[in-house]
Amino acid sequence: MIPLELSILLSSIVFTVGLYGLMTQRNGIKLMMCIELLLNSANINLVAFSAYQPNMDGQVFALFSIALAAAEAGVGFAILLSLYRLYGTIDLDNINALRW
Amino acid sequence: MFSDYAFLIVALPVLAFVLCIFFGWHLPRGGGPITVLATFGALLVSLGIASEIVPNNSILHQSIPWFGVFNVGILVDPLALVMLLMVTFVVTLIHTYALGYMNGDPGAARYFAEAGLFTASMLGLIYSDNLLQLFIFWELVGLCSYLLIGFWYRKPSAAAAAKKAFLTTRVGDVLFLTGIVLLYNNMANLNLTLAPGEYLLQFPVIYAHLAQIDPTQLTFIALCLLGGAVGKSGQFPLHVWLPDAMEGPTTVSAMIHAATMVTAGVYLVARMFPLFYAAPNALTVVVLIGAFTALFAATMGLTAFDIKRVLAFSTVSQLGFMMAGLGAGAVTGVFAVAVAIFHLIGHSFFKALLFLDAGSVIHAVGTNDMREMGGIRKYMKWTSATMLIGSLSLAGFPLTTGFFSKDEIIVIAYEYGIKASMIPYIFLVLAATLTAIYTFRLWFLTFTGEPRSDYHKHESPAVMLGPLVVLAIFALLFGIAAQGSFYNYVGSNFEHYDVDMAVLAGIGGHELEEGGHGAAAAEGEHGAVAATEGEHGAAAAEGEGGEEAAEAEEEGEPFIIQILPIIIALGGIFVAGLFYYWKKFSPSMITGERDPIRQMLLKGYYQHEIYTAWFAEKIVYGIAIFFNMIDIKVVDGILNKISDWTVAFGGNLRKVQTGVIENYVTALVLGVVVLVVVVKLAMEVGI
Amino acid sequence: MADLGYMAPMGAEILLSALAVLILLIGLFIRNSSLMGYLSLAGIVAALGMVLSSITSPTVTLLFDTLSVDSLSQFFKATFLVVSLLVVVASFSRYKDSPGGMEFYALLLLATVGMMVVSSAIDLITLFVGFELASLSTYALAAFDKSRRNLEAAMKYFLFGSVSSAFMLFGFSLLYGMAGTTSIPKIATFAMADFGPATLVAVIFVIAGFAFKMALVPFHMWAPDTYEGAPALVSAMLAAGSKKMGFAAAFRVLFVALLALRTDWYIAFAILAAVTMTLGNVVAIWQNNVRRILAYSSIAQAGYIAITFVVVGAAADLPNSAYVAQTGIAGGLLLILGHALMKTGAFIATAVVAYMVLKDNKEGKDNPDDISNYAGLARRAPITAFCMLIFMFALAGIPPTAGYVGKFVLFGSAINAGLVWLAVLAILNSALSLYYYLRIIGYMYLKEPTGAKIAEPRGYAAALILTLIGVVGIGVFPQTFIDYAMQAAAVLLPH
Amino acid sequence: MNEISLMIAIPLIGAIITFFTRSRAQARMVALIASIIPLLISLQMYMGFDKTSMKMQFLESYTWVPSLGIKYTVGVDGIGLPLVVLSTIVSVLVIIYSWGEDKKPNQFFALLLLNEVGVLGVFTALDFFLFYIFWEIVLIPMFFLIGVWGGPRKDYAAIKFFIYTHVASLVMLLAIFALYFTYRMPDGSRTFDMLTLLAATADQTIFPTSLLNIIFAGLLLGFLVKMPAFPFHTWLPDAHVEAPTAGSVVLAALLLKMGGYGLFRVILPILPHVDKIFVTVIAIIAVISIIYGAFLALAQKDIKKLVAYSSISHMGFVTLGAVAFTWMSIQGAMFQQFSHGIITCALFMSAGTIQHTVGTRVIAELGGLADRMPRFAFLMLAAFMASLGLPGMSGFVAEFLVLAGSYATLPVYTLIVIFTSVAITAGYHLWATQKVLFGPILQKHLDVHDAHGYELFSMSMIILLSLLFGIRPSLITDIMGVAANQVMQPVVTLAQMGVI
Repeated sequence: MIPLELSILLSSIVFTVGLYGLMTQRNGIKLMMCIELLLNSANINLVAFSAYQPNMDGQVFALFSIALAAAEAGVGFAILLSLYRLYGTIDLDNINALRW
Repeated sequence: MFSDYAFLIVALPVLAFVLCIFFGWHLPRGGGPITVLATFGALLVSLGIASEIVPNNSILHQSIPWFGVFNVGILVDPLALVMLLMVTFVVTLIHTYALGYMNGDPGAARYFAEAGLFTASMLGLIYSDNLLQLFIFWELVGLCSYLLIGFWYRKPSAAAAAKKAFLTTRVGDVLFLTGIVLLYNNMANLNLTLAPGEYLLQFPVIYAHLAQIDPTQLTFIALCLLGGAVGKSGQFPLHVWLPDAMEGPTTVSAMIHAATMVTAGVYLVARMFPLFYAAPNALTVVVLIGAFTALFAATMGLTAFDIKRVLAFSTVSQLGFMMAGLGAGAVTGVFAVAVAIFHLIGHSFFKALLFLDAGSVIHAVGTNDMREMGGIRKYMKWTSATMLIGSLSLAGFPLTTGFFSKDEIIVIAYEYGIKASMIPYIFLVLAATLTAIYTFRLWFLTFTGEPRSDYHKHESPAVMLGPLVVLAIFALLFGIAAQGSFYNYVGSNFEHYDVDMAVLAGIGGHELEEGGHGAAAAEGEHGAVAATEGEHGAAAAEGEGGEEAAEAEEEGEPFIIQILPIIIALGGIFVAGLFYYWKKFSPSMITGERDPIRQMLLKGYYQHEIYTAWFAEKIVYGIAIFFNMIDIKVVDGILNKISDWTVAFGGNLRKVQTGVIENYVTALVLGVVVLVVVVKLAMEVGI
Repeated sequence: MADLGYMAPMGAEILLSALAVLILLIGLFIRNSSLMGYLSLAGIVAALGMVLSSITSPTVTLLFDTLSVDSLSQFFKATFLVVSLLVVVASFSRYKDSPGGMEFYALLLLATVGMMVVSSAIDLITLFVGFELASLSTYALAAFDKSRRNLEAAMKYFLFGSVSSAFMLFGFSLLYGMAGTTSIPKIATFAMADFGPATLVAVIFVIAGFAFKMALVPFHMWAPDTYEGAPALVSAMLAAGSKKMGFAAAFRVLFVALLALRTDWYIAFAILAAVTMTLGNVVAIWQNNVRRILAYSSIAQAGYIAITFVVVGAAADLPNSAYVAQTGIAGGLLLILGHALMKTGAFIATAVVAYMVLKDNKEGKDNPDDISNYAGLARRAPITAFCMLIFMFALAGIPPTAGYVGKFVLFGSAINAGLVWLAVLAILNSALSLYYYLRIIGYMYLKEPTGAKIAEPRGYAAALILTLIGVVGIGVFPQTFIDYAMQAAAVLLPH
Repeated sequence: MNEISLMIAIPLIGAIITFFTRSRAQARMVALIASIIPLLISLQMYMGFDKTSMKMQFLESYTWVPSLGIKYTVGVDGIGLPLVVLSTIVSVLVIIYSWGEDKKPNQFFALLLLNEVGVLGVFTALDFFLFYIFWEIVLIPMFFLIGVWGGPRKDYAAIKFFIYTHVASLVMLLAIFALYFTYRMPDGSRTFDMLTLLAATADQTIFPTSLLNIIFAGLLLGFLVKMPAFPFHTWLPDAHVEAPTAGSVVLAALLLKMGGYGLFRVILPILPHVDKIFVTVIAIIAVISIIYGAFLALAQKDIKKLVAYSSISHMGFVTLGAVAFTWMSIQGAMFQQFSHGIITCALFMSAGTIQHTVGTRVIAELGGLADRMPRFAFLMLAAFMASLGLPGMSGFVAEFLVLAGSYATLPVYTLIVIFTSVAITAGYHLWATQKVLFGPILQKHLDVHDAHGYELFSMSMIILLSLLFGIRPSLITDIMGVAANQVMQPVVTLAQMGVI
């Protein structure tokens, strides 16, 4: 089967991509996607590890986190939508009334 | 029975103070009569005590514990007794005079209250039985002088003079306090086992254990105490306050100069004479300071035109005589105390007289400036007559009190000269000459010649003249009447204590003069012998010892030395006459307006410039300002800087919070990375 | 049907979740938010009752050893319940007649449940689930009033939160990979040193996840903005509740699961604590927005509480490690409890002021939380001002208050653990913090009022007074609370 | 609940009641009553006090937080009692003096009472935890007294006062922790009991000198800042200048004494067991404070600031006497605490009266007040004389005892102090009085009236007290003598006293 290293490598790459996106992008949607990347990289890990473990905890955990990720996305988009209603944009750089 | 009421001597005037301060406003003459009566009562009690302790040649000593290791007590020995009598007597007269003098002054009540307190403090000072108590009253005297000199507080000059008096004497008091602290600690280090009722700072205890204290320490102590005395008795260099003290009412000047305040310093030295005697070199300092002051002040007396200032300088000068006399004790032993105190008392009579006279002149003329007086004799017979007596006495005219007392001081100064150095003697002789001159300069300027301004020409009321007459009598006759017995009585003062002057002389390094009174040894023996024989014998023996002493001394000096004082006095008066009576010469012949010496004398040796303008206002105040600057700039400044930095730091730091989400995420990531790295490193180095 | 009696220990959570659903259902028909309010109040009180009744009961684990009901969990649950109780009471005034009332209460309850679950989770999965439950509902709450500020706050909170939970999840996944199990106690039994750097990464990632909730620098960036922007009561919930949830989780994971990796995390926390408390206080000095000040102050407080980790880490090398660690944790718990109360109170007070400013009908032109609005509060709203005064002093650690007791025990244990430098730093910081607390007090008491006296809404006043009683009560009679805290701390120590 | 607890509780209750009173009349009346009762209690304690024993008296002790070894233990001995009496006296007088306060009187008097509570607590608490709580509580009323009723820069002054002293007390708290965690009772438990911990410091095996030095330094800082001693004094002038008269009085008369009390209660028992260098350091600090304070007083333009700095100078005597560590000097230092507590009241009251009758405190703008306000002038003069150490008033006794006692162990320092400070002290006092009271009355002050009756009353009371204790020092020196002995001996714990 696939060696563990590879999957870890994959997950780390995905994670890094996500982070990079988060640090560079300003569009709300893109940010949401980046977050999904992060979560999924973790899921990859879980699943991969659990393949090397006697128990199924990893998969279970992955399932939970996927479900939660969905919920999270829901909430996130809700907020984004109402933001859009008020500001007419989802470019988050312009939304910085709260600072300092 | 009087002895049991000794406390009244202080209590009565204090009572007067309380009554006057609270009710004086509603009483006639500001409640002055109360103070007079109180003082008179004190006089009576003193007389009563005298009648008890003099015959059986005992002393009165009462003491109760105060707090901790200190006590309050009353000690009336010959020294204290004569002082008590003098003060109560003179002050009574002065207060009586004040009844007239202060009549109608809105602050009369305040005056008599403070005067009462003043009297009380002085009396308390005199018969304290321990140094601490003495110091307390000493300070109270200072306070009262402050209040009285500043009596007319609306006058800025008066307020300033009061402050100056207090501060200058305070400088002396610092030394005095140091002396007490030193003495106390030295006594404490002896680990004495004190009998009940005995306390470390009691005079008897001090006398008894002087011999055990390290001589160098003794010298320090003596010098410190001397410092106090110098301050109070207006000796150089702390005499500056005394002339300014004229700002107060004349009666106050009379009290301060004659009876109550300035004598305190001399009294202190006399009281602690055994200590000075045992302390090497201390007495030398005393005699030098005294002699120098005597001359120094006399020179200033020559030029002043303010009648009271002249008298003030003469006071300083006369106090110098007393100090010198005490200092001469280095060779003459206890006898010097008697001599000095005798001059003190004589001086208090004629100086009080002179001031009161001056007062009544000012009262009439309305100015202090002699240049505006002249010819007053015609209008104020009594005043001028009594003033003449006073002046004669001050100038040391033969057979007046002043003659006997001052002459004796000059004589022992001469003896001192034989043994040690002639400087004091020379100074004193010169001073005496000048004294005669300026005294009669004053008298002539004031009472003879033609009026130099138009003043109200009326004699003072009887209530003021009465005291003058009484004082005049004493100024004239006291000396001739009292001298011998006085010397014996006061000279025997320290025989009442467990102190051997011979031993102290050994410590002090004074070679015992053979025979005579020189070394106290002779008298000491007499006293010792006498003590064994009953009281009567004692008195006799002493008397004899005294006479013997007196004769010994008469033989002591060459004829010229003996008659010198007479010559001085007469010569001085004559010179003054030449200038100011017959007008044969005028001062302008000797000196011109811009003669530096004259200027210097007029300026009083630029003391004001040096003490006040330079030292007080430049140096001391300068330091204060400097410290203030330090406090604001450095001590507090550092604090404020720190807080400023913190705030500024925060101000910059908050900018990190940009409000832009990407930056937040970046920060997060950075945080993680930094943590990983730092922790890794930390684990590598192994924290 | 199967006997569910074994679920009794989790009764509180079940009750509340049921209640939340119920409220939503009822809400479809009856749009009366005060009714919801009373319902949830009743529910919370009941739940609180259950929790307190079992606060000293022995440890029970259930649901296949994924949840543990022990004195630690109960302590935290009590704290959370008290907070939401206060918030609910306060929201009587806030959401009296707003249509969306029931969602507010429902979300509030769910958030509470989430926190409670976290506090008793002994399995990474349950922990993560609870964590997310709490987060999600608070995301929604933060946006609740849908004003611009709300939404911005919520957005930042949401993004930052998801990122850090992603970090946490990633960390968890690594832990699972190394230990082969998600059960916290079991993880402890595996030696993990041999995975080298991965271990450190895992630990730091996990910490990052928790630190986000605890708002430790630099994971705090969201906190000021969110506390300032979200509705006041929600900010109270966040500062007092979900922040503490972070600690609950961290305590479990670090002290139980990763104690072996002590060296990895306690250095990290030493740095975090020092930086956090300093930055929080220094920056707070500059703020003019009271809620922002409170935000930074609670960041600083988080820094103090974080000392607990350092103490426990450092203690292990000491002879009397158990005692030191226990007092350390107990101190942390006390400060958590105290801070929860103080902050809730403080934020409720800001809510009152906001209400007041609204009444001044300035059309919300100026920012209601601006410190200038607090001028003369002592005259305009005496109760609020007085309570705020006490909270400020409590936050500054002036005796005799909850804040003082907490700091007292915690800093004491720090000294005891030989962390003098940290204690000194903490103490200097709390001195520094005085500056901005006094500033607020100064505005309330030393300045002249700008408007008329107002009638303080009952709900707010009630909540404030309750909080006040709590804060002072703990200060004056600390004994019982200390006992509970010590007991709770004992749970975490290896037996 | 015996005397002490009552004495602490009554002002507290009084404060609460006062706070809710509606009118000034009610407020001040309640306050007066609530402060007079403690006065009576304290006097009755003074009467009932066994002047010969070193035991803690009127002791009461309840367990409070057993798990931390915290107890509510209060009691007085010769160290505490005089200060307790002082506090109650001053509190009453200050309330009488402020009789005319018309700005938020209810809060004002409530705060004064609260202050009394804290101070009394500090002087009687025998448990470090309790001690610290009272120590901190005192800050709060003073903060408000300055902040609400203060002068133009009140905010700055109040915050500076609070933070500065708070930092110091926090450092002290750390030191207390160190004591607490280092010492274990025989049964292994820990305790905050003051005497027990202090007694333990004598044990080298428990407290090695190296550790004890640090602890000592911490405690010392806490107390020196409160004293205040150079260079930690800068909070004082600001606080005084801005504070209302009553605030200044309480601050100078009572709060500073907390520092001195700390010296006697905590510092001196440890002093023999730490490095001798500390003695030198403290002595130097004391000497500098005395001289520096005196000079600064001389430099001030504002009479209240002058008085403030004079406090620094006078409190220096306390430090000096304490560190000289001879029976007499310690006794003197204690007496100085008491005497300065009394006298400084009159000084600040004078400054306050000038402030609100004439309207300025700048010495240069004052003059000839004696002309318009003779009674006040008399009292003010008396107060200043007392303050410059005039014999016959309490100040002199104290300073003499300190100097005479200190010379034995610290001759050089003592001489320095005598030579520099005594004259300067007299200098600024006289200078101030002369400028303010004497000379011609200034035109702009022609219409000033004499001070109010209540002000004159409280001032004259103070003068009388100062005279009383100047003439009969034995009233309290007996107690202090015993206390001084007690301070110089190893600490006796309550258990060893057999009172618990």
